[in-house]
Parts: sequence; structure tokens; C-alpha cells
Amino acid sequence: MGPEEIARRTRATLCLDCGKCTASCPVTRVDRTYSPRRTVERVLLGRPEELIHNDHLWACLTCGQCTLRCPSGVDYPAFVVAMRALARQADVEGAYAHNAVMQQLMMIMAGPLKQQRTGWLSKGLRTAKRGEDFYFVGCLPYFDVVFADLGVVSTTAARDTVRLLNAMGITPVVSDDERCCGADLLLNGDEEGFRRLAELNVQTIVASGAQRVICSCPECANALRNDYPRYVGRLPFTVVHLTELLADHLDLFAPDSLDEVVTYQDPCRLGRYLGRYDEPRALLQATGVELVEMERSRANALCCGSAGWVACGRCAKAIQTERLRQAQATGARRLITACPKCRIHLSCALHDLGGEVPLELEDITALLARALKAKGKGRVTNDEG
Amino acid sequence: MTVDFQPRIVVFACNWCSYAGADLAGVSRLQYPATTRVIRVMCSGRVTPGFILEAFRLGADGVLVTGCHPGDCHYISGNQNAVITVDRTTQLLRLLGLEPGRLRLEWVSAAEGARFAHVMSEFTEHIRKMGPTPLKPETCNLKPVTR
Amino acid sequence: MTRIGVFICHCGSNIAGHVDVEAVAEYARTLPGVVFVQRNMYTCSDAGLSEIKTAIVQQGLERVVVAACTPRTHEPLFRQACREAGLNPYLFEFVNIRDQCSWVHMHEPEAATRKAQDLVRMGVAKARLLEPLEEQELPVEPSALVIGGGMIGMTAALNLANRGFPVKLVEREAQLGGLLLRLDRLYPTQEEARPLVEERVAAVLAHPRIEVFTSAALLEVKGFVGNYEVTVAAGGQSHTLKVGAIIVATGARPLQPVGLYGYDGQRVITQLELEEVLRGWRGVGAGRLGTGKLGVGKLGIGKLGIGKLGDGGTGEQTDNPPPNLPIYQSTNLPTRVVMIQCVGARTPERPYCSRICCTTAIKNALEIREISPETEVYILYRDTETQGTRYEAYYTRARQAGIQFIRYSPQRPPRVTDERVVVYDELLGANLGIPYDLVVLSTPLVAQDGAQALAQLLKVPVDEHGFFLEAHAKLRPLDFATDGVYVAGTARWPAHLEETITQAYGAAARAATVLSKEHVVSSGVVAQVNEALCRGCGRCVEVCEFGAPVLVEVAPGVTVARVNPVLCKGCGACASRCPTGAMTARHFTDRQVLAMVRAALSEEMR
Amino acid sequence: MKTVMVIGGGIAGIQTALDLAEMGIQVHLVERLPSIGGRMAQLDKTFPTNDCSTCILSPKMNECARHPNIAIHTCAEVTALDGTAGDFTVRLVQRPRYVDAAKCTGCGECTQKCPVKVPDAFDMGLRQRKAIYLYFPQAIPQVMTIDPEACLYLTKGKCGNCAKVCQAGAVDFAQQPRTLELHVTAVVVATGFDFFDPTGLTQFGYQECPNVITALEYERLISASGPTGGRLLRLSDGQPVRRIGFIQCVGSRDVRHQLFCSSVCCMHSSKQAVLAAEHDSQVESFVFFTDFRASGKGFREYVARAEQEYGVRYIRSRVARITDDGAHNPVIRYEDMATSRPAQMTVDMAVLATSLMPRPGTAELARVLGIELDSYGFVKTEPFSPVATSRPGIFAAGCCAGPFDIPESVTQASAAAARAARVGG
Repeated sequence: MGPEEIARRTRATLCLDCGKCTASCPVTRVDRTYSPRRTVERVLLGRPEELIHNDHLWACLTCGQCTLRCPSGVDYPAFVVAMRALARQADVEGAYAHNAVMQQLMMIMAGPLKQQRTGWLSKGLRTAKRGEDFYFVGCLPYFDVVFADLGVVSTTAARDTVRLLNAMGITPVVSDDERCCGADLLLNGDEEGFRRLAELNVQTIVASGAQRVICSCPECANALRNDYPRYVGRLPFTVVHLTELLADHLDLFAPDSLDEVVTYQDPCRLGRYLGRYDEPRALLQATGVELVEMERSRANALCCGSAGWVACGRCAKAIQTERLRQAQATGARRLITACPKCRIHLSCALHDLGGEVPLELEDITALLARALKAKGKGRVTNDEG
Repeated sequence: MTVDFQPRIVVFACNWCSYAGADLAGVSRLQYPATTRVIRVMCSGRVTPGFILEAFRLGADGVLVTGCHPGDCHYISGNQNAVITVDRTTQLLRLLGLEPGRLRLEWVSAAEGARFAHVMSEFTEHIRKMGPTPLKPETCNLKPVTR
Repeated sequence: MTRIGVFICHCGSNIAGHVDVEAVAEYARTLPGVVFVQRNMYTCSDAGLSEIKTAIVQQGLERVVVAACTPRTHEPLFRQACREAGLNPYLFEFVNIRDQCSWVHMHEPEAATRKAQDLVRMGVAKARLLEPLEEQELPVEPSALVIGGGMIGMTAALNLANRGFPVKLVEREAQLGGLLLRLDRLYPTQEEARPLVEERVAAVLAHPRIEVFTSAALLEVKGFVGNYEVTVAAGGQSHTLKVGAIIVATGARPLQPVGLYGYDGQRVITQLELEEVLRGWRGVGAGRLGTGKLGVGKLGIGKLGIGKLGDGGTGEQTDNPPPNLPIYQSTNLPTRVVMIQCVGARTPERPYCSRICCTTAIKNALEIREISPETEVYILYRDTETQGTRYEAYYTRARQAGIQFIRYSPQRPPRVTDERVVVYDELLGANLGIPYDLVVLSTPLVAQDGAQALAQLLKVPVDEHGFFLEAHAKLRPLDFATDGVYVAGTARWPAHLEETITQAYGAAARAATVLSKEHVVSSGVVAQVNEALCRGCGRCVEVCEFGAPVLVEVAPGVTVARVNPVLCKGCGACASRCPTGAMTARHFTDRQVLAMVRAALSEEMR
Repeated sequence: MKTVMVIGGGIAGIQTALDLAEMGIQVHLVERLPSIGGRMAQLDKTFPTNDCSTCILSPKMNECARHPNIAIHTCAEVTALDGTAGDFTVRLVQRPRYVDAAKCTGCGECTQKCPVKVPDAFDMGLRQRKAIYLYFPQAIPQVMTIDPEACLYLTKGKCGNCAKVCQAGAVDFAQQPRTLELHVTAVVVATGFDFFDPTGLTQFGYQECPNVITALEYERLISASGPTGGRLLRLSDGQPVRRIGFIQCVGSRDVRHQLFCSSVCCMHSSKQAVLAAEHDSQVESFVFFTDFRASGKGFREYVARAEQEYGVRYIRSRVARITDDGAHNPVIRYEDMATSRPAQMTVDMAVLATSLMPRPGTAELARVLGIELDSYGFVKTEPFSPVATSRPGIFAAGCCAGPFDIPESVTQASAAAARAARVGG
């Protein structure tokens, strides 16, 4: 796909030069030299190589804020991602975070290895090898290692998810053959790697006999639901995010079980991409917590500042700091995230701020698990596995 | 595994101790298998999980990180960072399903030519027993990470 | 495409004998970017070097790869050759096909040759990505700060000043001289301490290039080797001093044995108190140098002058010695004196040996015998620490002088009763009761109370006992890991006067190695920050042992790391710790190392 | 232009040379042997850090070789000195190497072909070397030397293999001793020490029992680069060592030999015991001492670790006699202080901590330089004017002036640099 093709497919050719995107872009607010409009302009003027060799290509968070507001409906994130694929063909890549360890892991997972990624399973959790529902865990076990020094234990979310599913009477398939969903490779412009991961995951899921895939990570959910079909064709199963599913089981939670004030971070993928703003809120309220909204929420929610494990620098930190300040301003003591990556990025910023912002981050699954009505099966045993 | 399997082993060696140990092995004409390819870094603390994973991703049968003995580090504490790096990477290999035994951290001082040669031979044998890595460049995305 | 030249050394037959150098050369020609390949009998010979230079010029080489022996000995040689031919020396890459091929795979020439080809491919892969690096020069302020106006500080200051370097000498007390002022005599010569000190003080005060600050406090230390900016509070105002090097000579203080062996400052006193007493006995008034201040109550245990303006030297004491001292009546000489060694030393809480107590005890014992030959002196010890030629002889002399040495063990320590000291004699295997007039306790030197604070000001470490911790116990005893800061004397560790004077000269020499240069020059192989990518998280600052990276606020609320190339040692730990990829270890960048990894494993070159 | 001659290329001489050179002062570093490095190069590890000696020494040696302000003269000795402080004239005589240092690349081709084998002095004769040889692997300069007593060509006019195989054409049998005259402003003596030879002391069974060795021999034995590749084996039968006795004060603190204490033995024996345990945790070590002297920085802590972590046992008793039990096991006889009765212990290796002595050449050098020696034969210095000798402009650093450990020697080396740099304007 050449630059013109990309411009056409993403409706960039329809750009009105109105500048609404630039005015909406969280990156621009930190890096004044960055403008989605001008980025598009470059390509429209037939100078794609300028963009390809410019760090601005990697600045976009693909948060979708601009697209949501664009009067011409230009899919700017899709435009950027496609241009990154071109850049990659020209041997140009972004500045990967964490010495590119995440990229390495994703690419190795595209290989033939038999992973051992289900070690997080703990006693009392019911899972299966085959079945109707496939729990797509995502990279949580890897996060536990890579982000150990942030003190974030991501697999807690996996255990809590299984608890919640069990409470719903679902015994999900959990598989060692699951691969990274590949969303980040796609964001890095590595379509080849993404396709291979998609194919392998579809194989695994189909082999398990699952009709439905449940994701606790919005990025996975979005990748499987919206990106996989574009690369590997129609999927023989449906894809849901945990919150979508739980929203029909609010009775699982004791209405007054939790008495605390929290605020909620809308993940870009769950919110602007999948349009799920109400479900997580309904769930939170079902537990009795008082939910106070941040200055920017729902469709206007501010991104957690980093995507694709790339270009996670000064700009990312500024956005994250602003978001944390907004959360702090609500007076809530807990900031609830529904995306493991938001949790990691915001924890990193908290670490950088060195206690300046007295906030606790908690994944929504952890909070919900705490609020589960005590039932015989799938009771909350607050073990960390 | 047949003996004619020639492992491909990437060795990271710190400039001050381990690389010097390799030199001493040479000067002392100590023979060891031609299975290793040494990459010199100033300090074992320079090695990152990314370096190690890149080697495995592209089909290395084994990776050795070598540095100054604890307390001997030319940069005071660089080798302590190497310990963390190798430990983290080992955990990742376990998750990925690649035998952790294919990665090892060894201390070799500038005076330990014999030890360097021994480590090379012994690790080569160890890898021979494990057999070739299931990973080959063509099985993973061939496009290397450049930064 | 970058033009790369590859030079392959035969090293006589050392390489050529076991590696098919022709085949290696042929292979090298096939590598992308390689435009020139040459074999040499000895690339490191004058002939070889001039061939490299010629090729750089005639072939327009932009990178040079030499496949020969080890960079550890020969890299400087080849870099120089590149420099001489006008190529940035950091555009040179070394491939070791002798120590890592021919010599270690002598019996498998094919394998050795294949490996040599791989190593050349790896070298070329890195060479392609090499960047020209600049060595930074920063001017040096050719003057020194000496902290501590005792014998050590003064000696170091004089040596530097006499070499022509201006010196700022900072002392927290009201006068120069330090602990030595309170000593009566010095071992092993038994000469008076005062004249030696006075002579130094006079020389310092008279020296045109030494500026003395007494009752002074150190407020702030900024900068780095060659370029320190120090703020000193003295005489009710603050002075800003620019210096190129700093010497720490703040000394130590003897432990006050409060609560040990019935210490009362009357009949049970310390060796240091005994010095005063001996003066009394000898009828030497403690008058000279206006030492009225020198009551035992102020036994040099004030704390280092660190703190707010003006309070230099007036710091209160931590352990207060008993009141109304000094004590022992100088008129009636004792018939029996018992000295107890290792009081508060070599114990669980203070496991070290203070080195000087045995010799100090011997000195004072000899003085007692000299003043009053009838007096019996007993020294209860654990091990005589009288090493070397002088002090072993000194120990012998003490035994010849009739001083009694009785060894005790920590399991059965001596007991001090009202009339006698009871000690279990290890060798006799029996208890002895020694009636006494005076008990003298040998207590260890302990770190100055202010040492920790000073260490923080200077950003240098102290050990678990509070003594300053040098860069390397063996080969860098007077250096700190931080360039341009040095330590001498008992601030580092208890030591004999002779040793501390030696250290003073030594530290002066170390400082002079900095001050003698017009510039401090950084290596090109240092870390570098891409500020746009930096989060200012400070992980690099945490991991660096040399204080090279620091966080600076570039805009309100925006901090980024900056690396001082002069302090950076190029180890690259910061680059591997950096979460965002903002930190680059130049000459060993991720791209360069990964390129080598890739080349090691795949024929295909990108 | 200030120029300083440093005599002796051990760690003290190296440090003095580097400090002076870094001050911009020209240095002539004169070494009697074919390589600088001195005693420290022969050590395996160093207390109290257990640092590998080579690892920390050889970078400094390379620095000397590389430094524009340092001229290294190996195989050289000082034969005359005239003048006064600030203006000395020195005569050096440089023995022939029979190898052209400018041409030799240190490739070692020649040693492969040399037919003559002689005991290697660097390895305390525990290993053979060739008549043409590199003094030790990290030698500086990296240049071969021909041993004129051993070389067939120089002794019998036969062979000459080395010359034939040397592609660099570096071998030069015609080399003659050279005399150099240097003008220097100051001189630093750093000629180091020698170990007391216990051969005469029959009481310790040295050379009667093959498993009684000296501390330096032990050092080479346990060194990774030594004759056994660091395996701790008995000299008699090559069996691994299980029980070692370390005997302190051999020749030291003894009116019949050296009155002085050698300062370093308590610690280096402790280190050697620790190394033995590190090689093989089964090894039992016993250190027999008179007074245990460990007042240096971190020393007591080190000894505590030796006792608690490595199980080294310390026995306060001066060993009276060592005999061979017939199976080459040393039998150590001493007084058990607890019972005041004679006791004995059979070990399979005994290591003698022999005293540090003035080097044999010291008296002659002192005569040439016109400096005084102390009553023990060390270079004389004054307590409160350290490193200064009896002659203005001439200084002494390290073990030529007495027994000192490495940090003290290095400190004196820097001190000597400071004082030498002062001389002459």
C-alpha cells in the first residue's frame, strides 16, 4: 500500500485543513511542533519520505481523539500506523522503550516455541483446556517480569478475571499457546509480525473449540475484534471485553460492599475504539463505591500517554502527569484502570513523580473481585498466586 | 544429539576482566571449541535483555554473559546490573518456553585464561546436550529490531 | 554506502599458520561496504601502519577494520594511525582473530577460518554504524581546597602551594594544628609534638599561596573535577571558592570510653588525657600556642564545621566527657600505672583495630619510665600491633625498658576495682591482681561526627564505621570514585603519624595530576542523552557510580538527564537501565551491539 | 624541564611514574627485569578485596607503556649517579635482550621453536620456560627476551631457530650491553623487596619435605595463570590438598634472622587460606601465628570472614619445627597454649610466610646513589619526613624502605611523586 493509497483509504485525502485534530491532540499540547494536520499534509503534498524520517511519525498515541472530532472523518491513527509500516520497509523505526524487550518478546512469540505462560493460575480458579469461552489473557505474565521494579503485578488482573468469570458460572479456556495479540507490533508498523501472531492465535482459539473470546485487556479486545479480520479474514468466534460481559451480571456484587471514593480512567481502546463508557461505570457503581469523574472523561478522556512501547519520553510523561493530577483533583484516593497498559504507564509516571501524587492505582478486575458476593465457588481468596 | 551439531553461541565479554581472560586463554594456547562468537562490551552491566533476546530470536543456541567477579568490577557495580539483567531474561525465557539453561552468566577474571577456555568448552558441551534451538531466524519475523 | 577498509594481520604465522587468511580476505571483499582489503605480515609494524594510512587517503576509507590481536593492547596504536591519516579515531574497529581464533583453535583450521570470517563480518557490521566521536576539553582551575587544618591538611597544602598551586585551607577550629596539638611526645622518636606542629603552622600562615579559613564551615560544593565551586562560611561571611581539586583531611577523634572500665577521668583516664598529665609531670605548661582552650573537655571532639553561617567550630559534642578535668595531680608521681588496650575496639559494635593504640601506649609508657623510672607500667593487650621495622623495634625497646606486657583475651577482659586491676594472664593461665594509682585506657580513633554530612556535601561515600571510603582499597587508596576529590590521614582510617604524612604528600600528588593540566579531557566513549526522549526518571543517576548524569530542569516541571562527559567512564550501565532509550552508550550503542549480534548469527547483512 | 628517574617497575615504581607523568613531568622508568610489573604480577588475588591482581595491575602497566611522558628501560640497572638535587647525571647499563624490541611483535613464534627448557623464575621454577621467552603473558613491553645462559646459540653457537622463524627479523644475537646517560632532576627508588630464603632453616623442613613451600610459591600454585592452572596440588604427588598449615613469622621477629615484623604475612596467609577454601570448600586451613596483626582498613573484618565463612582456624603459637612423616606429609610441632603442652598436627601442605627482605642489590644501589640504609638493610627514611632518603633529591617508595602492603606502597609512591616533583625549581 503506497502513500496515496493510504491517504485514500484513511480518508486523509478529505482533510479540510481545519486544524481541529491539532487542537484536540494531547501530544501537540506538550510538543508544540507536532501537528496531525501537517503530518497528513506532508503526504498529501507527495513528500511521504519527510514524514518517514521524522520522529513525529512515532509521536502519535493513536488515542483517536482527533478522529472522533474530525469533520471529515479522517482515520488519523490508521493513517499513522500505515505510514509506520512504510517507514519500516525503509528500515526506519521508532525509539523503542525498555531496550525493545517487548518487541523482542512479541516477535519470538511469533515463532514455534511452546510457551509456559499460565503459571499465574492459582488454587480455586476453574479453567479448562477446551470449551465455549476462551479467556485471552494477553501479555500480563511478561509484564510481571519486565516491570518488576515498578512493583506492578499484572497477573493479579488475570486471576481476578477468572474469579469473576467463575462467579458468572463460566469456566474459561486458558492456553499456553496463546500469543501476544500483536497490537503493538501493528502500532510499530510490523504488519508481517502482526499477521503471523494473528494467525497463530486464531488457530489456538479455534483448536480450543471456543465460540467466544473474552479479553480483560482492551487492546487485545480491539485488536481481535477490529484488526484481526482485516488481516486473517472473518473470525469463527466472537470477541468481548470482560466489562461488556459483566455488565449483565451486576447482581454478582453486593451493592454496599465497598465504601470508598474512586475515579476511572477510560482506556482509549475500550472507550473511543469500542465505545464502552457506561459498562465499566455501571460495574463500579454496583459495588457501592462513589465514582467521581475526572475533568476529562468518557469520549474526552485523556490517554495514558504511551502506546506501542515506543517514543515513551518527555511528552508521554507530561501527558501522564497531567492525567494523574486530574485524578488527584477529584479527591479520590484510587484511580481505577480497565487496561493493564494504562496501569503500567501511569504507575511509571507515579514512580517518576516520587510520591508527589498520593494516588493508588487499581485494575477494575481487582476492585470487582473485592466486591464479589461471597459464594461457595470462586470465592475471593485474596492471594497473589 | 549428534556430536556434529555445532552450537552457535554468542558471548558478551566485559573489556576489563572476561575479554582479558579470553586473551590470556589465547596467549596460553588453550584450546576450546570454535562455537563461540565474542562481542566485547565495556562492562557486563551494558548487556540488556534486548541484546540477549535478539540473539535467541535469530537462532543462537546459547548466550553467555561474562564479567568481572563480584567486587572486581572496573566500574564498581556494573556486574551487579548484569546479575539483574540475566535473572530477568531467564524468567522471560522460561515464559517463552525456551530452556533457561541456554543463557548463563559467568565470572571470568583477567587471570583466568584457563577458566575462560573451560567455560567455553563446558558450555558448548552443555548446549550440545540440549540440542539446537527451536528458534531459527526464518521462523520468527526476520526483520531485526534496529533500535 | 560507507567505504570500509579491512586489514588482516598474519602475525607472522601466528594467525596465518592456523587461519586461511587468504580466504578471510576473500570473504571480507564480499561484505557490503567493504571497498578495500589488505593482508599484512604484521599490521602493527611501521609498514602495516603506514599501509593503513595510505589506504585511508588513497581509497577514501571512512571506516577501518583491523583483524589481528587484541584491542586491549593494540587499539591505541591503530586509532593513532587513523588520526594521523585524518580519520576520526573512533571510526576504527578491532577484530580479534588471533587470541580468539588461531591460538585457541589450532587443530581445526577450517573452523578457525570460518570463525575468523564471522568475526570480521561482525566487525564490519559494527564499523558501518560507528560514529565519529569528539573528546571534550574543559579548563581546569589550577587551585586546591584542603579541608582540615591539622598536620595532614597543612602538609598537603604546603606541598601543593610550593609547587605553585594556590591553596584554600579550611579548618573548623579557631586555630590550625588539630589533634597533634594535644599530644606531648611523638613516637617512635619521643620528640616533642608541639615544635613539629608549630613549624608547619608557621609555614602555612606565612605562605603567600595559602589562604587559611579558620572557625570555618563548608556550606556547599558544586561542580566536578577541575571545576569545583565551594562555599565556605568563615568570619561571619560566606566565601565562594573556585578550585580544581579537593583534599579531605578532617582526621578522626579518639573514642571517649564513657562507662568502660570505670572511666572517671580521675584515676581511670584515656591515653589522650594522659598526654596532658605527662606535660604536667614534666612541668611543661600547656601554654604555648594559646592552648588554654585545650582542656580535656574539648579533646578535639567538636564536630566538623558543617552547617549554617557562622556556627563553624562551635558545634556541641556528642559524648560528653566527665566534668572537672584534667585530673591527676602532677605533684605525686604514680608507683603503678596499668594501661588497657582495645577499649571499645575489636568489639562486636566496633570490630576494627585502631592501629595506633599499641604504639601510643608504648610511647606514653616509655615517657612515664623516663620521667619516673621507679614507676611500674603494665600494658594489658590482645595483639601487639607493632608491624614493620620501626614499630617492632619500638616494641622491643619497650620490653627492654622493663614495661610489662600482659596478654588478655576478650573472653576474660580485665576488671578495674578500686584498688587493683584484675586480669587473667593467658600465658600464665592465672588471674593477676595489679594494684594501681592510675589506669590508662587505650581507645580507638573513631570517625568525626561531621564526616557523614561532609561526605554528603562532597557526594562521596563513607564506610560502615563512618571513615571515608576510597575508590579502591588496593590501588587507589587516596582517591574517591569521584574524580578530583582525594582523602588523606585518619579521616580515611587510623594510621601512624608517619603514614598520614605520607598520605598527605600522596594526596597532594594525586591532586596535582589534575591541577597540572590545562584541561580535563573526556573520552569519546561516553553516554549521551536524547533530551526529547528523556523522562527525567533518574534511573541513570541511580545506577551511575561516578555522578556523570545529573537531572536538570529545562522547563518548568520538565527535568531531563544530562551527562558530564568528563565524569563518564563509558561503562554504559545507564543506557541499559534507561526505560525510554533516551540514553545512548556511544561506541557501544544498541544499534551497534545488535548489529554485531545479528552478524554473528546470520550471513545475510542488512 | 623536570625529569625524574624511577628505579624499579613494580607497583610502587609504576604508580610514581604515572603520577609524575600525569603532572607533565618526564619519567625514565628503569627496570632490572625484562618486564615491569614486579611482585604484584606474581600474586593471584589481593586482600582485603580478593581482587584479581592481574586485573587491576595490567591496566596500569599498559598505561605506562602508552604514556607519552614515560620512557621504560627494561633489563637496565643504574651504575653511576653524580650531581645534586635538581641536576643529577645517571648512567644506566642495559643488558642485551638479543631481541630488537622495536621489531618484536610478541607473537611468540620463536618460543614454540626454541628447543631449550629452563625453570621459569616468574613461576618460582614450578614450570619450565624456553630460552627465548616472554617474561609473563601480560608482560610490558610485549617483547621476547633471550636468556643468554640457556640459549644454545649464545652458549654453543648452535641452533638459532628463533632467528629463523621470526618473520619480523627481531632476533639479534649481536646485541651488546648499552650504556645510557640521563639527566634528571630527581630520583625515586622503588626497587622492592625479596623473600627470605628458608632453605637454611632446617627447623621448617623446607626442601626436605616437598610439601613445605613458601608463600610466594603457593601464590603461583593457586594462581589461575600459574603452573597448575590454579589447581591446588601437592608438589610431591600431584594430589589435591586437603589440610594446609600456614606458618607465620618464618625469618621475621627472630633475633637470628630479621628483627622486624614483615607486616603483610598475617593478612596474606589469611587470604591464601580463604583462596584455598574458595577453590575447594573441603580444604581445612590452620594459621599459626605469634601476634595477629591486622590493623589495616577492613582487615579485621576480613579475618572474621575467613574464620566464620571459610572455616579458617587460627592457632596462637609459634611453630617450633616441621618434619616429614615419611609420606611427605608435613608434621607441624607447636605448643598448645591452652594446655601449655607440646602438640603436633599433620597436614598435607605447609606454607611458610617468609619475611620480606631488602633485595640483594640494595646495598650496591645505595652505594651508587650515595644514600644510607637502615640497620636492616632497607633504604633509610625518617619518620616525619617520609619517603625522603638521606640524600636530597632522592626518594624511596614501597618495600625498598621496609615491609609494606600494597596500599601503603602505592601511597608512598604517590608521596614520592609529590616530593620528587618539587625538586629543581
